[in-house]
Amino acid sequence: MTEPVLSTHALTKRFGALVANEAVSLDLRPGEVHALIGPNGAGKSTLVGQICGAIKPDEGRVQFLGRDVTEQSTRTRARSGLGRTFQISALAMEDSVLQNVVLGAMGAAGTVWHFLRPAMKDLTIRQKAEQALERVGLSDLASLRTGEISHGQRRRLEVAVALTLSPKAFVMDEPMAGLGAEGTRELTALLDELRQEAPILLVEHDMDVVFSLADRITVLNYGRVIATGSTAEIRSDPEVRRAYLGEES
Amino acid sequence: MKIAKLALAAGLALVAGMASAEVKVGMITTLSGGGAGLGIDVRDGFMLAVKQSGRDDIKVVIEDDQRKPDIAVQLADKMIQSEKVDVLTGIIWSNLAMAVVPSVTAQGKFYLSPNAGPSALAGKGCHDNYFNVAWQNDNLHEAAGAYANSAGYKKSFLLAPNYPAGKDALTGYKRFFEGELASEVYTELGQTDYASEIAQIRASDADSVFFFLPGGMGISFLKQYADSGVGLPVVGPAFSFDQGILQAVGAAALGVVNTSQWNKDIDNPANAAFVESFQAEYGRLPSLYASQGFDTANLLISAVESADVSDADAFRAALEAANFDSVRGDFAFGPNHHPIQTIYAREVVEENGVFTNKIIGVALENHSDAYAGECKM
Amino acid sequence: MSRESIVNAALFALLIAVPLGALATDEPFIITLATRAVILALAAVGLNIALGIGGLVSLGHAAYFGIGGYAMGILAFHAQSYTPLFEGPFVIEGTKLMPIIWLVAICGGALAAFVIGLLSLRTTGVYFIMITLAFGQMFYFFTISWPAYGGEDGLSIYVRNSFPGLNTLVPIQFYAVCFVLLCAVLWFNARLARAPFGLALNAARQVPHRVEAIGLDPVRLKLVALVISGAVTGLAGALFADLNRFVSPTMFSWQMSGELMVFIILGGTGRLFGPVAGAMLFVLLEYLLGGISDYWLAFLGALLLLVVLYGRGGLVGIFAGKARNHD
Amino acid sequence: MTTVLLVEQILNGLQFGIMLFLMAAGLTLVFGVMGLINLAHGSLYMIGAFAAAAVAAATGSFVLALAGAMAAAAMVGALVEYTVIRRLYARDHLDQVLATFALILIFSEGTRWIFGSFPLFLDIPSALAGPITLPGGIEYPRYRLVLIVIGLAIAAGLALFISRTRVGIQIRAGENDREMIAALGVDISRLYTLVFALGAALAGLAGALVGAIQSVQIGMGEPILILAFVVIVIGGIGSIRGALVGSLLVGLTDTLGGIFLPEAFKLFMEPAAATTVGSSLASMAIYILMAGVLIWRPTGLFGARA
Repeated sequence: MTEPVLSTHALTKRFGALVANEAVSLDLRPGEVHALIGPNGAGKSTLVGQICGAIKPDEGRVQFLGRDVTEQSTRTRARSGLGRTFQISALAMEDSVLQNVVLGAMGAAGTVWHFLRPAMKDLTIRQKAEQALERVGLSDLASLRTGEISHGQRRRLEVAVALTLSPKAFVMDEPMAGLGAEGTRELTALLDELRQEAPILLVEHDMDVVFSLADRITVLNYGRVIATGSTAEIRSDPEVRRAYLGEES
Repeated sequence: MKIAKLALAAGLALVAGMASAEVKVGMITTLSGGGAGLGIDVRDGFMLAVKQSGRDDIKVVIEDDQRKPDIAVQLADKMIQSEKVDVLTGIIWSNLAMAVVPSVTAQGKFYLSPNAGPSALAGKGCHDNYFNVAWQNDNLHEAAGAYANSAGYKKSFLLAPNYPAGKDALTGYKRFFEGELASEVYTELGQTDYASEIAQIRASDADSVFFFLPGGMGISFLKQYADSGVGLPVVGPAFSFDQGILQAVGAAALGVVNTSQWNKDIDNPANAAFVESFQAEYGRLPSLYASQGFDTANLLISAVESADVSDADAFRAALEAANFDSVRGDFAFGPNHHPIQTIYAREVVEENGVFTNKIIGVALENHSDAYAGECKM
Repeated sequence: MSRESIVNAALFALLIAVPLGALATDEPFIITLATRAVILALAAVGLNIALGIGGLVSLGHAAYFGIGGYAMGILAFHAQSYTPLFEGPFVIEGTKLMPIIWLVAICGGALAAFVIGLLSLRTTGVYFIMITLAFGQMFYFFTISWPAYGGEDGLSIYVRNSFPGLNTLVPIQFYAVCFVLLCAVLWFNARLARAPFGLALNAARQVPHRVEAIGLDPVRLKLVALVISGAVTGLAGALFADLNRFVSPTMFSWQMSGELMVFIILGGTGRLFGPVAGAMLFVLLEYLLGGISDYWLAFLGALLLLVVLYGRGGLVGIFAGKARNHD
Repeated sequence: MTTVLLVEQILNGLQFGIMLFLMAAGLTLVFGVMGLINLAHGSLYMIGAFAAAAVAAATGSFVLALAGAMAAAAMVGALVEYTVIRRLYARDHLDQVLATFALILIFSEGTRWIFGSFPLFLDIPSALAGPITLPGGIEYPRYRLVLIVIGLAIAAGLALFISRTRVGIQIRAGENDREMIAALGVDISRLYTLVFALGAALAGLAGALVGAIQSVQIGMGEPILILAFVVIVIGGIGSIRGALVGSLLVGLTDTLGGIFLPEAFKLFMEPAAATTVGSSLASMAIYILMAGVLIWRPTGLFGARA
């Protein structure tokens, strides 16, 4: 078995009396899409927060690229190659589409402390940014204001920004949220390609997407992992059917 | 509106006549915000004198400094550069005077101070074009110290805001007071609650309280002090007992002794006429500030009568002569162009339901100031 | 050329034409007024770097303005009284040279902004507004009650400080100095907004968590913005003190901080020339309304209210239309 | 320093704090429910004091003066809410700060236009004048004791109002979730006007109560406004409990700092220098307190959100 790129070990997080995550362990292996599913309030977002460094766990560890990153900040994790997308698009809406990816590329290259040289004239950065746009098929919209493009296009822009980091792993929080059938199909195809570049930890509600993309699935309920396994195993898991799939579909 | 009208009245009446050597006066004073009452009084007193003189060769431009030093400086620049005034006057506050006066006099203009008299301008920083018609800042405090001696006080509790004029006040009082000091307390500028200081007064073994708290601070202190039942005799300079604010203090001020170079019952014809005509013109009793504005204008008029303002030396000599009937009686300038005058002790009384002051004695006779010796002009 | 560039060019032309016209018609006071507008604009441009790009609503910018003022006041005071500023193992003398005073003012403003920012940027939103206000008030009360440099009376400097090769006492020459500095800072501001730093700062205002997710520290970006902003406002403070030849604690008052914000809003938030237009309009109104009524501040208040409620783009917005995406 | 003096000073600090609370309560309510920073709150305090002085002069009754102050402030508050403030709820803090800054200018000059430039007279009712002797031989002004009692009663009343009444429940709901109260069928704009008027009435009452022992003048609201902001920021914006704790902290720090700091510096400095340093520091004390609290807890002592 290959070494996992990203793993959590018995992560526990409580908010007062509420246990948001209890002893959650999972791992992300090279080349795979690992889907994280569970009903609303199951603790998925809390888990993503802890993996990316926005939330500090009460107990347990996070490992990334063989190192313990539990104490590291979001920024350090990002710089070592953890690319994330947000459930609600986190883009600079006043800026252009290209500026958003340029920003990502600058962050990755660490060239932000320049005060006089125009950002858009740094060719290396710009090239990288344009490549990322190309990958998600947004090249034509580069000069538009982010606030003016469609929701589906913004979801892809989110992915493009994460791509500029040349990530070693993606953490995507509901990338399909709010997308129509067409948008979902396009983005699914994109993610399918991206897994070659870096494995994806995918939080998703859309079961069709999950079952078509995922190599493995982890099911969270009331903050605990109730099942982990291949899509086939999950489909047939009685506890999952009872606790989750039965209600949802 | 009112300023414009008044200026116009003064201007129009005067422009009509022959314009031999017109004197243009720039008045920078506080007409808006919290301290507007003082500036309005100075302006009204000044304009009354100009009007009574009937002269058509004195033109007055009035501007509001909002009690902000930078605005005052800007207005002074405007008056000198754009209005081309010959004489400036009107500033109420020492810090504004410090900002404006040195550069005005350095540019060869005359400045007549109707209120502020910071020590720097009376001593080392004196200037032959600067005339103070009110008092050097320490004067009334010195008189309060002298009065405290004569009243037999042996131990005083001193109270003033923590800013330069407050420190000067206590210095002035101590310069003349011969007794001991129970304590010197500096309060915050603009402080409105004096419970803590009053508690300290109560706990001390003082037999008298001297305080300098101008404007609203004094009103607050007196009301709270009267209510506290401490009851030690209080002395202070006239600023907290002026006609304008006395009604707001009310009975709490009754019987308090304060020092002033002017009061409406000073017995001389000029004063009687001033008090009567001021009431007739504006429908209120004149204040200390109004009297200072009135005197300032009359000093100016006396100089205009005997010299041409374009001849600076002659005009200066005419000002130095101070050949006018001051409402405060005898008035002369010392070597540093600050007044030599008598300062009275007044007591707050109630007359026909109106709170006002009555002279009870002389605190300092023909008093000059402590800085005259440092002045080299 | 966009409409905003045309408006900017018009404002720029006004800043050149008005003082030259005043010079031609021998109205030196107009030049003084213009100088005041330019200096206040400079201070507001400083605030706009933090507020416009970084979204930092600092209600304590009077602190940096005042520090610049006192840098000028203290240095010039020691120079004019021939007393050393510091005696010890080495002696520091006062100076009347503008470039040195500016340097001290810039460093003072930057240093204060660094310390205040380090502490204040732990908070956000209203708390940030209020903690910056608190720091401004600390300086205000400190200068009032500290007797060494005049306390509330402030410090008067009798002769304006000098700049090599110029006679700064001539209004138009001093104006030129201030104008050139304003242009330099505006140029810097324009470059900054397009530079990587400006792009990142702008994003840190809009989506701080995104900025963090690409490996940048939004707080550090904002801190640097505040330091630059404090430095510029400090420089403006030194010039303002030189214009008045006077410095006092009122430069530290919270109303001063409020006025700097008023300039930005009057002129138009997020516009390069917004603070310039705002300061020009404010000085003009102060001058015109002040002569009309004792109660002119009420009219100013009403006008300001109208601009905030209905004229969202401010003066520049009225003429230039909706803000355009920069670049 | 004697115990008597110390107790008296602590009472003074309490009384000052309680008055601050009356100001801070309204500010914090308005912020908590509507998310509005209202710099013009100090103007309502001033309006209360001026109204009280006018009513007292006309009727001679202090109780009527207080009622008049509350009514006038509440009315002006409701009017301003209706005409101006409600347009600001959806705006960012910057717009709110500026618009209410503009309101200060309008109110100050407007009041000066109506009442003139000189301070007005407002006195303590004779029944409450003079000092009273407390156990332990402490002489303390009766009126100030009454202020403490009134302030505490209002704090208690406010707590009851918010926890027990229908409107109070709506207010709490509004603090937590604006959409929820809309869903409950509450007329939000009426609720907002009511909350604003309530805050204004409290400020007006504070102005009248304090006006009796201070100077009723233009601009009297601004120093206390800044202090009230310090209070609610220390307490945590939106929290009534925080406002009470913050008020008392600020009141005590200000009163006791002014006395003890100069004394403390005298222990290791010469007296004149100690007085200077001590009183400089004392005037900055509450701001240092506030900065300290915020650095330690960035959303104040009882604050939930930024």
